[in-house]
Amino acid sequence: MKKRIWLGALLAAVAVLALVAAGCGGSKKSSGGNKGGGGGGVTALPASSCNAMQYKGSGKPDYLVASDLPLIGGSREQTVQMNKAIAYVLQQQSWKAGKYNIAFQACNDASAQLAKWDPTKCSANAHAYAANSSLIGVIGTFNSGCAAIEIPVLNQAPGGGLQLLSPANTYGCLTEHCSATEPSKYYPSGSRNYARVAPSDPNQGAVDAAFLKSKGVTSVYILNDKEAYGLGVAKNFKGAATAAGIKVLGFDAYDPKAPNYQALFTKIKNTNPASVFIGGLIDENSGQLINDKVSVLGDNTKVKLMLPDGFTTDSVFQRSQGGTPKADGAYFSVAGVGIDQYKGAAQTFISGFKSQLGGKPVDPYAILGAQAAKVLLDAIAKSDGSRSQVIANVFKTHVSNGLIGSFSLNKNGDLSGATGAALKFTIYVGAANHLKTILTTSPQANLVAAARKG
Amino acid sequence: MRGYRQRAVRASRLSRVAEAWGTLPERTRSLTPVVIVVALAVTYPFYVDSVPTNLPVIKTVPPLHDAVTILVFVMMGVGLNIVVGYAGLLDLGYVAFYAIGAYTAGWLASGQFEQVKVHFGAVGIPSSATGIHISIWLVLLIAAVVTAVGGILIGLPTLRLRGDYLAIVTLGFGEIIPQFVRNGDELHGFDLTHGTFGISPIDPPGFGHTLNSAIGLPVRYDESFPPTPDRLFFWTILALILLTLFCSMRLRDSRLGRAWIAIREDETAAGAMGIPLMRTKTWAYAGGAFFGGIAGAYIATFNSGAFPTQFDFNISVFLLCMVILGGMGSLWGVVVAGTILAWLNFDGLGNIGSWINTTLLPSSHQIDVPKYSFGIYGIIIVLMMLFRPTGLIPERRRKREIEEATHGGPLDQPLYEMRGADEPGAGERGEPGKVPRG
Amino acid sequence: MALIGLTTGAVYALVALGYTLVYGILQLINFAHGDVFALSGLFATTMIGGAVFGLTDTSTTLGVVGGLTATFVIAAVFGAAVNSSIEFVAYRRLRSAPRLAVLITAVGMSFIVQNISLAIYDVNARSIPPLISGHTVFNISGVVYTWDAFFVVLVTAPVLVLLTWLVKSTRQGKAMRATSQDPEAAAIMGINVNRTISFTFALAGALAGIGATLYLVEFNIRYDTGFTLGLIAFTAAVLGGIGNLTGAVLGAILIGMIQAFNEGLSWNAPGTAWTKSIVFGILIAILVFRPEGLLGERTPEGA
Amino acid sequence: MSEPAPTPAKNDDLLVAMSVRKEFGGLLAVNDLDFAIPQRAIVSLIGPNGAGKTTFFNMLTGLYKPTAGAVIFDGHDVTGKPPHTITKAGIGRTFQNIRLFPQMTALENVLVGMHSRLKGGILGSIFGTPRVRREEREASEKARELLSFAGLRRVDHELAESLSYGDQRRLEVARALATEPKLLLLDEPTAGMNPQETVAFLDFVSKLREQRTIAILLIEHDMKVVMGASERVTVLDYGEKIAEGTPHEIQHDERVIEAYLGKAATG
Repeated sequence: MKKRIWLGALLAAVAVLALVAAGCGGSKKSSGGNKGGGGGGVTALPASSCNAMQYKGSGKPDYLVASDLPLIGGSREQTVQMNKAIAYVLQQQSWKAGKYNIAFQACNDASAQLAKWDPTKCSANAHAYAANSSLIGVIGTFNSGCAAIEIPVLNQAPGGGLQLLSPANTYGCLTEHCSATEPSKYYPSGSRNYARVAPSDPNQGAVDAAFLKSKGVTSVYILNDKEAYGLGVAKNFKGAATAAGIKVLGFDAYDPKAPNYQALFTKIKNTNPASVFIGGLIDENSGQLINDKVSVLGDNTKVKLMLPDGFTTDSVFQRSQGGTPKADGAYFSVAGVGIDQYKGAAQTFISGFKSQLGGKPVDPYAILGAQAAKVLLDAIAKSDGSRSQVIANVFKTHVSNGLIGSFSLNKNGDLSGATGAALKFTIYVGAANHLKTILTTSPQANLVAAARKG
Repeated sequence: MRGYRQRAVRASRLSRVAEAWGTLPERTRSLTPVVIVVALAVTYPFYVDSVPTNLPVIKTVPPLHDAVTILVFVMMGVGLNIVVGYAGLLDLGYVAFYAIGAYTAGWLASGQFEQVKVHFGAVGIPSSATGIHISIWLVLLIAAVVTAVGGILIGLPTLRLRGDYLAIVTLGFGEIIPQFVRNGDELHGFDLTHGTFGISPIDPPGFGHTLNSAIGLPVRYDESFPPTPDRLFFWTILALILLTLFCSMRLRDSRLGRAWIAIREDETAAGAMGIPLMRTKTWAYAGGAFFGGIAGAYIATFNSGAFPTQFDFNISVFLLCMVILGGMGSLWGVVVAGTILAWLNFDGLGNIGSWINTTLLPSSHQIDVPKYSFGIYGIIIVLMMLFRPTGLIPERRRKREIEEATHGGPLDQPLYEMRGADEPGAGERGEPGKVPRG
Repeated sequence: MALIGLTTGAVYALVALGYTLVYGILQLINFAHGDVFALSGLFATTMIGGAVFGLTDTSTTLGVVGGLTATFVIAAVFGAAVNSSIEFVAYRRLRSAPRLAVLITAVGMSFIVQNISLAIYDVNARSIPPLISGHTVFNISGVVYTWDAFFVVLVTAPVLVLLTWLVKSTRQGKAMRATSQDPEAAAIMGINVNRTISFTFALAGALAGIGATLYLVEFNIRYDTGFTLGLIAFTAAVLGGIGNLTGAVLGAILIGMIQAFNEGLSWNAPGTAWTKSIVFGILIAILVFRPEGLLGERTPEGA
Repeated sequence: MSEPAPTPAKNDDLLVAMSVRKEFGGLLAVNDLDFAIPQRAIVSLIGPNGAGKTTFFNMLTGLYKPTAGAVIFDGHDVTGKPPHTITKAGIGRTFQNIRLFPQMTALENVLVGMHSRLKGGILGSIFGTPRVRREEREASEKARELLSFAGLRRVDHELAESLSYGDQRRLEVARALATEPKLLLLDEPTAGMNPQETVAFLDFVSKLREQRTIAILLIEHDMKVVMGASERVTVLDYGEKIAEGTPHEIQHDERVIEAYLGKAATG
């Protein structure tokens, strides 16, 4: 008897569910696409990954542009600013690219479990982008590893592929020839759909090597975290360092989850290096790593420590942020120039954009995000509204006096012929728990070539 | 008054319906809800987009893409239920099976091994592409078999161990395999797993041109646009789940299933009744691994990639939580609990969290609810163990057992006997499985 | 290299003892133990850092000694309180439940404690200023041993001696041993079994608190540090023969050495990326081939 | 015991244990015991608590490995074989403290006992091949017969743990019989039974003896049961055989009386 009641209850529940579903189906027309909030003409991306659609222009949007950035974890401050910068650019253009009305949706590729970008999220997002016919271009990703997953999916997207335009990826092999399969495996259709407005890591490797050389360093021990970015930049640095005449004493991986690295650095100590280079991220146990480096090898003036842009933020000195004050004296590099050194269009942008941030200082990445948005919107404006034409136009980009200076995008989708901030790097030194600018420089062509070879 | 009359009429109608329902044959009655649920599930892709996004608390139902992931995890929960629920073997490293399945798909259906060029039934892959490209349908089967063999290999040395030691050993495997995957890019210079990059892209499923022109099946899932490829992926996983449930049910009611449950109930007695313990337990491992392997391979082709970060210990616990919440050994319980938990994990906590933040909390004190997802699962596990160890939908026998317990059942025996035998000296000194108590 | 191993091993020993004590008395692998360790450690960073004692590397010796001692005591009390609360809230109600249920509960508690750490201290790793000087204790032909590393061993050793004495010679220790042998008989003999078990958990928690503070001298801690560390310590406990105090210490030092040699030697050692695999490989091999551990053959002593 | 059973063709004993010995650490539990069970006999093993009866039982059924000595069953050496092999060879058993599968039904308990006599494989079970289905149907039928033979009616779908104590004992025997044993080992089957239940149980044993070709080894405390049921009695004390003979002989053996009187007070 009891069983029958149960079954009846189940049946009733199912029936109610079905009614609700049917009812909602009926009400769809009247509520008029309540998915996106502002939109109407376009289909929004799923709410599980993406924030609500933004559109403040007149009429209904014709197309959708998305951003794909990690909105959870250590880089959140930067990525939130990037999204605001993109929306600000759209606002300035009245949510238009040429004759098209453009809506914007910010998507997240990080998960709480990993507290940084999550491969499954990247994959899921990419498939959602590919399947959404309103979507005409994506600004992202932030992390090169995530781009490596999304590019091939978008490359095969219906409509001749979907443009992914990154303001931050630096892993060289995404675009440049590295091996028989890289980068070709990212582009199964055979044509390109990925470009970036950030200089790739061979440039950074070259800058770092040249800088260490100028400091009189003769030998280096290189560590990496085995991730796309960390390993990539470490390899690039290795190539450039060798070419610059710095002896590479070792090239090792470190486990970001290891409790300590004392034994590792003891091993390194036996090679008696003049400097150490670490390809990794601040989130990956950097405090312990730097502590152990200093306690075993001595402070950073004695054995120099060179850290690429994965570490370049003031948090690296904060014990409560996973950093350590022992990073004092280390050298840091990052693409671009100090925020106070931007000129021209960028200066105007910064002063305008500041008002959106409620007093917070503008992050250089916001400028890169805005630049990417401008490039993509220009490409859309010149297109017939098809994905393939947007891609073609992106690869024809030539910007003069843009936010990051003047530049073109070459057939690989990389910056070329850049002047101004685009291909500049800044070197900082850790002093009294802050980053202090010591040099703004550009990479040397021969070292960049050597860096590419790894 | 009119309202009352109407209600009375409605009530009488309802009771008549119930009456009519009662006269239906038993088989029809027990099958009807299943049919309805399946029908609702099959048609899900058609109405999912019409569900409003402003429902209270949960906001909306999972979008199709998430629904596929949810079902894959439910499938793994059902697989784990064979090991933990039926046979009573606590496996804290089920994620290892998931990993083996995913990477088998990675190896057999991608350009990972650029040294070779093997094509067999793969759809839409240019014949010039290097690597191994085998039809995904075949890959699913191969992955299942490979994973089952993996389960046997892991099981053979370890299944002699006592329950809590077995748990630790499986946990060990669950930790070693992701590290192996992470570091497997330079095994004597050979790139087996492509390290932290993972293997990507992995070929999509599809039926090829022959079947397409013959009966209209899609050539390649990711090229069918519209309708979205997610629909095809959804129906496929639905079919796989139904198959898994069917197998799991048949196994439970078979000679082997009885042996599993007997081992769970009393291992010593089971052995004395002629059940070969090692072999039977190994089959439980193999069975659980089989479905874990399919699920792993399927999600790999769905995500078009296999990545080392997917195989955290957390996932093993998450799956275990499904089995516990649903009721160990209870198939339907695991399906229901699995669906709820997986939905919470991929969708629900985010939605509920934003609901909490917008309606309950001031903007100055927002909580990132998904961040604490595993704390929430931990609380679920502990609360269930303390207050409802039989789960939400207890297995028939377990439910009876709980009722007995409240009246003081005749046997004051634990639910599970974890030790090999509790008779004096059952595992004597020096024999595996017995550690001197100290 | 051996010295680094000794330092790491000493900390592992304190954690491993916590596992062994609890396992000895309840035959329960307290998965939450590692997380209690992490939470106590994070708590200790609050103690040492700005808010409470405000110790920095420029503090006076007296300040450092006083502050550290106080931190040790407070962290130990904190760890003891957390660990015995876990026992009280979860395990006590499951005294007569099957062991599988208790084990699963332990996994759940582990996640809960970990998320408490996460809620309070967020995802970033924390550390304390270098309070103990990094100067050299001795330097034998290039092998350097620094004070901070020595300090870890210096604290661990007396704690271990004290613990052994406590378990072997005190009334409470005898009650623990009796309970571990046969709880029912112990109860008949007038031993308050629940109190004894609580005491054991408190003792284990105190060890975790001390261990975590020591750990901070050398390493940093984040909310999930406890999980892997706990597993490593558990391996150590199993290696030595679980339930065996001396064995746990020996096993811990051995694991510390293996780890140091694997990571530090330049010959064909697999290196830091494989450490976890090696440790768990050992764990599996021991459980499969010699579940009684290295010292298991001896009559188990202690709790 | 009314009808004389037909004499078995073989004259040699069904089970022979030769100098079987078991040590736990330093403790000698069973000391070089020689023991034999003739075909179709009912034999009892008695002795004070801790005399090594159950230990000996556990060696016969493969739960323990003998430290030394050999066990020959039905012409095969089964020394140290795993329990399921021994069960398959034809030794069934019950346990001193009932060890049913509490959350399985009575019928399922008996079906588990049939495990080694069934063949249904994994694939056959999943696909429900006619052969497996027929086998399952026949097995259920046979299990029902066994249940009613053991005097358990209308309990097929009751959970084992919800049965009365006496019924649980019966079910345990039915389950053991399902393994189709040539030798049935009953470990204190009447422990905890009230006098009526004991009498009923004794009837059951004699019925068993009448209707099946089976030998029985009984461990008992209750002298009445031992003397009433068995043909031969062996007495153990401190792991050694101190007496062997007919019930009548044993009742008058001085060493037995001493062993019981000397220690019986405590246990």
